Amino acid sequence: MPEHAKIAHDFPSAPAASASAGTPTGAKREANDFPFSVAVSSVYEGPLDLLLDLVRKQDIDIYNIPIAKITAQYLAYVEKLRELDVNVAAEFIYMTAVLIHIKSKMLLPRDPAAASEEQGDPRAELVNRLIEHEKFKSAAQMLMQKQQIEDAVRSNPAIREFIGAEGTEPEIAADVIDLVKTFQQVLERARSRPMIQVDEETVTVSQMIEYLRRRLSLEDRPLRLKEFLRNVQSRQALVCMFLAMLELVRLQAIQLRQDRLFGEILVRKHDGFDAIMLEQTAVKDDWK
Amino acid sequence: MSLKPKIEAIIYAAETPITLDQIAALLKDSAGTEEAELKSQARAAIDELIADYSSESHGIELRQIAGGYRMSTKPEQHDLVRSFAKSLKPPIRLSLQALETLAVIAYKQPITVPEISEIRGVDASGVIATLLDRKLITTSGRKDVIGRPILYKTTKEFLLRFGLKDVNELPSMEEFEKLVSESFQSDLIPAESQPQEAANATVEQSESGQVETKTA
Amino acid sequence: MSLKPKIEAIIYAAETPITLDQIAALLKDSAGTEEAELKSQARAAIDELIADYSSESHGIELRQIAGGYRMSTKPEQHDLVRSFAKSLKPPIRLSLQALETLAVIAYKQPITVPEISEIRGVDASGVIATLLDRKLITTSGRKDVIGRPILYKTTKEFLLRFGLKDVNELPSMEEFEKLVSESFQSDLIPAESQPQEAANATVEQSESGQVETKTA
Repeated sequence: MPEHAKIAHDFPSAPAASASAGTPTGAKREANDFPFSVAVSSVYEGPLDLLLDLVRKQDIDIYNIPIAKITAQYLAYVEKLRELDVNVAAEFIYMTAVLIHIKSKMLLPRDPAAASEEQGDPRAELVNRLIEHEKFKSAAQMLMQKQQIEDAVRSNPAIREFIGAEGTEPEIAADVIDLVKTFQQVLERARSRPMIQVDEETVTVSQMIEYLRRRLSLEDRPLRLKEFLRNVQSRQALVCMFLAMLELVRLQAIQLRQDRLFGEILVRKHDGFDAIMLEQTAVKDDWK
Repeated sequence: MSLKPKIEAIIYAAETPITLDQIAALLKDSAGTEEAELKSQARAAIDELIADYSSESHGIELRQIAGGYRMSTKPEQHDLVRSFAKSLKPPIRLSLQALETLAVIAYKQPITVPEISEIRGVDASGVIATLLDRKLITTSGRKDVIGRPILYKTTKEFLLRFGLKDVNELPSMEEFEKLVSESFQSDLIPAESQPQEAANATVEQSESGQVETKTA
Repeated sequence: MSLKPKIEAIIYAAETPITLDQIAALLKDSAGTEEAELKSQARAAIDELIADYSSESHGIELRQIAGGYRMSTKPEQHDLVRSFAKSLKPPIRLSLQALETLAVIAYKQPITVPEISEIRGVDASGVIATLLDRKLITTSGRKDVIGRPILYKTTKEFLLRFGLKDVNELPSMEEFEKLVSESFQSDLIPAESQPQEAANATVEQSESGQVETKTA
């Protein structure tokens, strides 16, 4: 860590020296002179942040980025990141590809036949993205200031004295997001609801069928068999669950599917699920 | 320098009448003045404020009440303010119960009351009336099963209130799950939003844990 | 007779910012004036009130925010007010990430998550969940492209929390462009030998380029 810090500190003087050297070895050495501490990886929120920082710290003209140099530095950084954490965000890797692509484009000889305007600078798109990103970073700062000012202000409405005490029951103002969230909570609750009474010894096949009906009616997607078995502890309950499944398959209320040997078994509703389940409630004594 | 704006802000912001002593104590930190002196200065400023606001061009006033000072609308304006209070259209305010039921209907429509109760794990019939009353849901025929229970669906009013063009604009469970599962980053400086979570938790607790298979 | 005291009373009493339309509707009953005329009179009165309160002798002010008018303490009195009003709005503390995403949405709304991620260079879905949670953004239909992704926009709560009249009150993007290009320039200037350095950069680039083509 202190070593890296030192390099970073020394760095500003480096570009001039290596630029004047101008030899392949000089360029290489510079790529290795990695200017920033890797330990602060979390500082860079994404590849654009990292690139901007490389540009800034070295006083590079953003409109004329030495792409070979920046690419080398960027690669070195991502390489170190990967040493520390194999799961480097895909975004960083993707940007590597973008940089190398730009670099290779820069190396291609220009087509003398084409008009000069047509051969846009291959860096232009990246530069625009960098500038766009920086613009929104400034905008974020501006928002932060505005928010701080607004936080400092207090409004004390007097209307309460004029509004009747009716509707005092605690209520929630809702929007679409509340709706989704609420529905998700309901589903979550339905799924985690204890499905069998504590007294598992007395569980019957018909109770299991009823549970399956209830559970499947919540879903439009196929479910893993595992999910159903997760909460089944006793041997008797397991047997009942197994028999219930077989019965529902026989009635063609559900379908079971296994894509490969020892693979996950999926349970899904058959077309006639609702109708069949309804009929069965009338005759469910058969299962007892 | 002047105490007037400071005192005005304090009295305005205070929720209950605030006394001269309280005001002086608040001002002590900022000014370096002696306490007795500060108090008399504050009193002078308050008197000035009272006089300012008593002018006919003001609709609010500053008064001494219950041993303290407070701001309020002038009695002359009370009719106006009362009619304003009445004109306020409250935002959609639904109990958690009602919101849950509405969410289930929105996502599973058309749906019957027994089906809703089943998903929610509690009886939903009570809330249905509220939702019908608010014109957020309506009937949609009957389901072709024994007992022919009534089906419910959401209304145009529902779309309007929630700013939706049609029901398909509701985020799907998959979309939403993706959003939530990825929200574990530290976007917020920690230790907030607790109250809401706590509230959810209690509701969940009280409603879950029902004996499910008993009647089967 | 004058509208000023009436409007002052209404704005003082209102819990959320009150719009000119609301004010005009309330005044219609009392005055016999035509609506358009009434509105322009009301606006004039509001402007006068805003000017009155902006004087340094006042510690409170009248502002246009989130599409309406509201009274509040002045930011200058912040420390004083905070020192006693414990029930100030719970501050929302957003990370810079979240603020940046919010900025992108504010300027580009309505916008989809993939579009935001594209601008920011990182996946934005996690932060979106946070912002939705805080009610700073909400859904705004779906975009008519493959996959029909959800569109997002900022809310009234956003305007309130950030003290904005409306989204158009945000400084224009061009201003930031200027700021940014200046900042990059000022980074270059202190070295004094700016032209020379720029020259070096180009030289170096062409050199390294050549070297590489040769060996390739």
